[in-house]
Amino acid sequence: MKFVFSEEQEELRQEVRRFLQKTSPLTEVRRLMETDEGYDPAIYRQMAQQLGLQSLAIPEEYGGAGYGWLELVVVFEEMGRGLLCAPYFSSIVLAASALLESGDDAAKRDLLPGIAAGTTRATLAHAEDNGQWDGSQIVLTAVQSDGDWQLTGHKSFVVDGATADVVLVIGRTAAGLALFAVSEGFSRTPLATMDQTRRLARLEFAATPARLIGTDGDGERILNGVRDLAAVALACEQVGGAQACLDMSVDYAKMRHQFGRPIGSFQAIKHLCADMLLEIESARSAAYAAGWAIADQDDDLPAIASLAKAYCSDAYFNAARNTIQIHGGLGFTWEHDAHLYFKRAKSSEFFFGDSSYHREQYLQRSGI
Amino acid sequence: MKFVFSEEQEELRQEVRRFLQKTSPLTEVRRLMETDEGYDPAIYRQMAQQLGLQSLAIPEEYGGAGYGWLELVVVFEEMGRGLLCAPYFSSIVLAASALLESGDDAAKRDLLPGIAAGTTRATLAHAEDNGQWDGSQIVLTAVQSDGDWQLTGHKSFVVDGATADVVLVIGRTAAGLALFAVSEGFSRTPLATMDQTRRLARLEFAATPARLIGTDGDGERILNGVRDLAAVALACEQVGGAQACLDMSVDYAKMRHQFGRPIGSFQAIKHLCADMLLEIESARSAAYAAGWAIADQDDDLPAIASLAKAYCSDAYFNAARNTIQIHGGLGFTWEHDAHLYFKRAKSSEFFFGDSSYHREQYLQRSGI
Amino acid sequence: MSTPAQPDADSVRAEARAWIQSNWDPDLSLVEWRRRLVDAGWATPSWPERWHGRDLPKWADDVVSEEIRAGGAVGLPLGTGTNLAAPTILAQGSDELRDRFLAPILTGEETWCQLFSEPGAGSDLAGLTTRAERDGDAWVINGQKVWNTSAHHADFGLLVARTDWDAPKHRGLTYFVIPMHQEGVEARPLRQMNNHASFNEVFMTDARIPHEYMVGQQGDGWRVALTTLAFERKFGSLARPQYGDAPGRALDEARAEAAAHFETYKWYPQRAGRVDLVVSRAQATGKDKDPVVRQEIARLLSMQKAAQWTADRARAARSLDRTPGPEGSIGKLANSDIARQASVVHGMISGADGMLTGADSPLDGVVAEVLISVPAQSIAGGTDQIQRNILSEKALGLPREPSFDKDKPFRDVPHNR
Amino acid sequence: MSTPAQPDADSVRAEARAWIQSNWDPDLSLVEWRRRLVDAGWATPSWPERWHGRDLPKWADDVVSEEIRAGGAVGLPLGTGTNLAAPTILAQGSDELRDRFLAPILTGEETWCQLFSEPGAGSDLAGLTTRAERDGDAWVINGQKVWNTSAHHADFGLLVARTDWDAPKHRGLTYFVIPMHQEGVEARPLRQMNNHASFNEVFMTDARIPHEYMVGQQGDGWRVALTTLAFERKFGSLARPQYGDAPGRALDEARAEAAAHFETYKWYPQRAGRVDLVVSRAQATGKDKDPVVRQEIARLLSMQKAAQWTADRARAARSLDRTPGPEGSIGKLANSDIARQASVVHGMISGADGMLTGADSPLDGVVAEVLISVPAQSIAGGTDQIQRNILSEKALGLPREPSFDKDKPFRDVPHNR
Repeated sequence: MKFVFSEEQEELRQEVRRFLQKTSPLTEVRRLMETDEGYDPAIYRQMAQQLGLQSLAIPEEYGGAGYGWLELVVVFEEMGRGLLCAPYFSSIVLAASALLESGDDAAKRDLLPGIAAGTTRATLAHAEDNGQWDGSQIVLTAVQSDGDWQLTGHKSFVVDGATADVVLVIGRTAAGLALFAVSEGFSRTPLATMDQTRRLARLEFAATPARLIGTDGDGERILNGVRDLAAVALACEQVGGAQACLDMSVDYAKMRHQFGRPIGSFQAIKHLCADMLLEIESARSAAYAAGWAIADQDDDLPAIASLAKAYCSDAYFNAARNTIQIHGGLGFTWEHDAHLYFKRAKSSEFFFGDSSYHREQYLQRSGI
Repeated sequence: MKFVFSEEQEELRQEVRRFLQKTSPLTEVRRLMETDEGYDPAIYRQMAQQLGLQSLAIPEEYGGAGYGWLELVVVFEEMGRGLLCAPYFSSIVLAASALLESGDDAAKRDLLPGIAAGTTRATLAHAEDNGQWDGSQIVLTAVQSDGDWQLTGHKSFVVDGATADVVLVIGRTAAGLALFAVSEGFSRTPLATMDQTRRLARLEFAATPARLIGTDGDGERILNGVRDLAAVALACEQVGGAQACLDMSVDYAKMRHQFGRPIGSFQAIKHLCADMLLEIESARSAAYAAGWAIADQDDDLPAIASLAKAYCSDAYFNAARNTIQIHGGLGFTWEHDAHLYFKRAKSSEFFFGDSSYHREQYLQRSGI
Repeated sequence: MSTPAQPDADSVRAEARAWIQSNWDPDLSLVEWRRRLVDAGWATPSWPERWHGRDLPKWADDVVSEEIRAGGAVGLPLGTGTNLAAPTILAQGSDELRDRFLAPILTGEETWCQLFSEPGAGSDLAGLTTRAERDGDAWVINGQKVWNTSAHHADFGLLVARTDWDAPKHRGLTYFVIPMHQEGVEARPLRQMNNHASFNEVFMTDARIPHEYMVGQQGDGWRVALTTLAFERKFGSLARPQYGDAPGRALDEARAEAAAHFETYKWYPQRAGRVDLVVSRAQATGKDKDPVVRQEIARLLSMQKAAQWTADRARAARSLDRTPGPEGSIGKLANSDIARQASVVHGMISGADGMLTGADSPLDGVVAEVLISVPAQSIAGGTDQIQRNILSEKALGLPREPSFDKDKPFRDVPHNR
Repeated sequence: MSTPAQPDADSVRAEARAWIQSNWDPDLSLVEWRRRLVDAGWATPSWPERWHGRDLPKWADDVVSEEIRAGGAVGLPLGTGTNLAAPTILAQGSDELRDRFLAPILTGEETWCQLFSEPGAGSDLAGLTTRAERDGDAWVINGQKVWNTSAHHADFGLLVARTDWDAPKHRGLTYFVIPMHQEGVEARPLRQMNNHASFNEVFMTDARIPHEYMVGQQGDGWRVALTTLAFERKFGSLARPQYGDAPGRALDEARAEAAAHFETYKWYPQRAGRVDLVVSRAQATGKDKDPVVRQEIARLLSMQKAAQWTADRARAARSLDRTPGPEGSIGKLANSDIARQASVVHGMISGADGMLTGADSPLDGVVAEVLISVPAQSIAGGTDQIQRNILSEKALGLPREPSFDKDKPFRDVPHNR
């Protein structure tokens, strides 16, 4: 039934939450933030081995578990709540989805089993220095000589680009855009990110040998499909993060006393929390609707994905900044966790297009 | 000194306030709202005879008192506070300013003394059915035959257009736009207005004989000058109206008890009032800055006028809707005065261009 | 008492359908038909047999309603009598009150109004000051009520009044049925800022109520009122019955009844913002090309979609007998935001036309009515401020504000009159 | 006491100028020069002659400051000592404290910090729980303070601690001068979410204060603290002295002193939103062509202009010795709104670049620093919520919230520790 998660899905939520609480509490997130790699490969392996999270939405024929996107909705909500540092979004939503969209059976057989097993970390590189997330302004060129493709140019804002085993690259060819895979022969420069829990890199290609994935000229369609899925995954993450902020705020407001009363008994705080609740529940509805649109292969998916990304971005950012406000000076300190959520919220607002971009897209994709 | 009204100007404020409290309390405003004419000619005459309000900013050589715009800032703020029903804005800001801008000495000599004395009610007709306030889309045409001008077309949203003795009309000629005066030979249809304290009319012209005011082709310059002044006058009115709303809200919040406390002791109400205060004081600063820009013949006037109109429109509307909210169900009744301000606020938001229009204008006129 | 075997929905449905087929007669008067329906127990099948019911489970009401609709027949009357008075009296009234009042409510022969809110007691309903004083076998009522739909033609009113000024505010109230057609009761229509007059003020001056018309115990009025308020939330939606245009006296009378009932609420869609009109209006004016307006339209449509999905989530949970989470309680506050944003967008689209009203204005005044009706959305039925209190306490568990007036004698509590 | 003839500004100015011309010597050490200035009474001309002043009216301070600046000389040191400690001790301290502390503050030989806020007492400062207990001729201090600028190198602190737990909250506090260089006092820098560490936490464990270092009476600490807070508001602006690049030891030391002082505050312009960068950034990115972004830029610039004009209005009123109306008190709340809107606009302009920081990001990280510093604007120096309370009470006269803790013994009031 639409908007009702199955008992199995609810159980998955509890499992993921317990796993993250145990293996990746915020103390661990803070430790990983300071490392070069930015995540713990051991935990990423455990996610695959103990919970099979990487395999969830990958078809069984490619080594996956063959579940659908509703499972990913649950997983991303929990990962957002826990600020998990891991190349999961890049490998599963960007790379695996691009491969599945490509219809390239050989590539799927080569790459998806490793992604599903958590042994291959992959990502998608499409934006360039100008920060455009759609394909319209891609400059990186792919040329074919003697049947071999070579890439020349750069990519930026590549999530987990410094650590991925395989990078799928959208490049420009004579036929338009096309999807390629590379593993070596290019340089990777980590970018300094405001949100240290999600790493970005800039990649430089100079006649880098690459494998064409799918059909030449099909890159724009593939990219558009992946962008919708990415928007939905981010929206779910944002809902989880926003909820963590609200929970943190409410707990603090119950406990913290000023003027002889818990601050949560003052209308200034109560009403702020009520407004956060309203916005977060509305955002959750949008994120879930988008998840069901994927699961139901709804034609409205592009519109709903943009709606959800805009709504959830705003809800998360508002929740994060109000959380700092409710915590007062303490909330502005490094030692308090509020800023971790604030920075994730601020960054994911820009990631894959900001709210005003997605609001405009929502109307256009709704035929308005 | 900038931002300091002289003692004389402060005294004028008190005089106007006392006059309006006495001759035009809201009970009287409500009575006039229901009349055909929409204002009381006797009060309009008294304004001229007792206070000389119509003559304030008209040069002495044309029968005026030769004061400046700072006096009008004070007067419009008080008229906005009192929701005065009178053809003052139309006669003084629209018509008199257009005549002064026109540089047509004969016309000024003919018309300004009557306006200054309160015996001539005049207005400016420029917008048409499409509701554009600038001249760019004016269709009404003026043609000259044997030296006589004739107007054909329509005008709409003409403030006090049904009652004005003289209507100044912006029409299109071969040379561009030009300003004309008509007194008869056209039809007037009152429009049903949401804000019953300010009347609008639609006028139809069919080869109506008209007098050219100023130079043919100079209409756009004249109109642009008048529009800036109109924006400032409205901004001042809006500040006065917003302040009346805040005063009403604060008084009620002190007196009204719920849950054994004045509702003004609840943060939900206190903070709403504090935010209204902040916005209204900021709007007042903008309106005064615009007034001083006129008085100082500041080149920034067009930019500041647009800034002020946008800011004061928003502040007034927010104040009016919050006033209803603070009064609860009572505030939604006809018998309570809040709706009179709400309707004025809503209407004057659209009058001479809405806030998003003026925000865009503000940037353009600032060279951004 | 032995538990009777639980009937199943199919057999109830079949039995009801058969009865309706044999008994529905559009040529009866509406009252005659409803008497027949009530006497057979099909008007309120979940009620006790002793009072016009069939002792069936709660779901039977919906099943039978569907059959009445499917059979082209007319069901219960609309309004306060059916929605509030009947269930309150059934739940809390004495047997005498049930005998006296239930049947004429169900047949529509007697109509009702609710007399709770007062000019001085809105958000703080329990602070009401209408006074009820015992005088022999009767109570004498003095005070003023407000926001009373239909009070100008109702036969009876559900009244809460203060009978004990020394008790704390919630414990000094008593609940009564007041006969409206008496000299001491005057209902005056209350004109709203949008020119409609959906509500009344009711002035009671030495109005009298027989002692037996007390509902529940003396001093127990707050608890009884909460029952009524719970029914009010339940019947909050205003689905309009569809009688088509088939001929017949009962149908004619039912159509007239519905028209009269919904006349009161005809501005409610405008109050909610008429989001449905936004896109077509933007396209008609060309404002759909303005990127700034588009942003605001997108915000509005997103808010509305999200609110619909939130309602769907709550409905889905309830359909599986799960208690909805916070998504079940945010709708009212969301609707205020939506209405406000709709008003902003309608304004941006209308431009100068937004200054007009009535026939001179867009859509024959509908847009203008939106602009001057939306302020009620965030007030009626509990202000946004009260909603935020409730949400923060009920859904988030934040502490209540410390109270000053709950335990004091009401006469010592500062109040408006 | 006879009132001496009031000197006029011109003669004061002339006398100060002459003195500076004869005495300013950039080759002195900064302390030597300031001793000369202090001894002559020109450092604080409005102070009493007995304590380094010249008994001149208040305006003389500004006049002489102008002359010091005009003469290319150096004035008073920057910071808590000059701004808060000196005026508080002069106003409320004993003669012994004045003798001991005022001169080294004015010469810059001893530096100070303020120890008021606590982790558990922020908005509710009077709820502080740092404990001071009498032990013979000394007081023993235990507790924790926070948000203490310069506490890691200050010589003395202005401390408010609780000496009576049975008195109501405001009446059990006492104000002390605490020597910072002792074993029981530890200052730890407190890292902020924007990576700066402008403040410290100060932990006091059996720290000791001589009894004579009490400022004002025992139990009178709240009143003394209000004096300090009033000076804090007055010295809230952070105008940086301009020493140019003339040579001289005193000037070198003054430049170093200013650099060190302002190092702490270098992120404050980012906290305020860097509105000055918005238009050029929009033009550089081409976002100045986007109508949606333009609306938000216009909103931002309008808010900032309005705030400037509001400040001008208040300044104009003060310059005529009129008391400003509400325009004098809305600035802080306006600045929060401006900073928030600036952050929104910087974000819209930056797009994907907004995810980056440091050298990889726009303007070498300045924009990123805006995004992660703006949240402090609505907290530091009184949260928006507290500001709204103050505005609604002071400027609008709305009633205070009923209080629960003001008259009870503090030990019975729920508090954080």
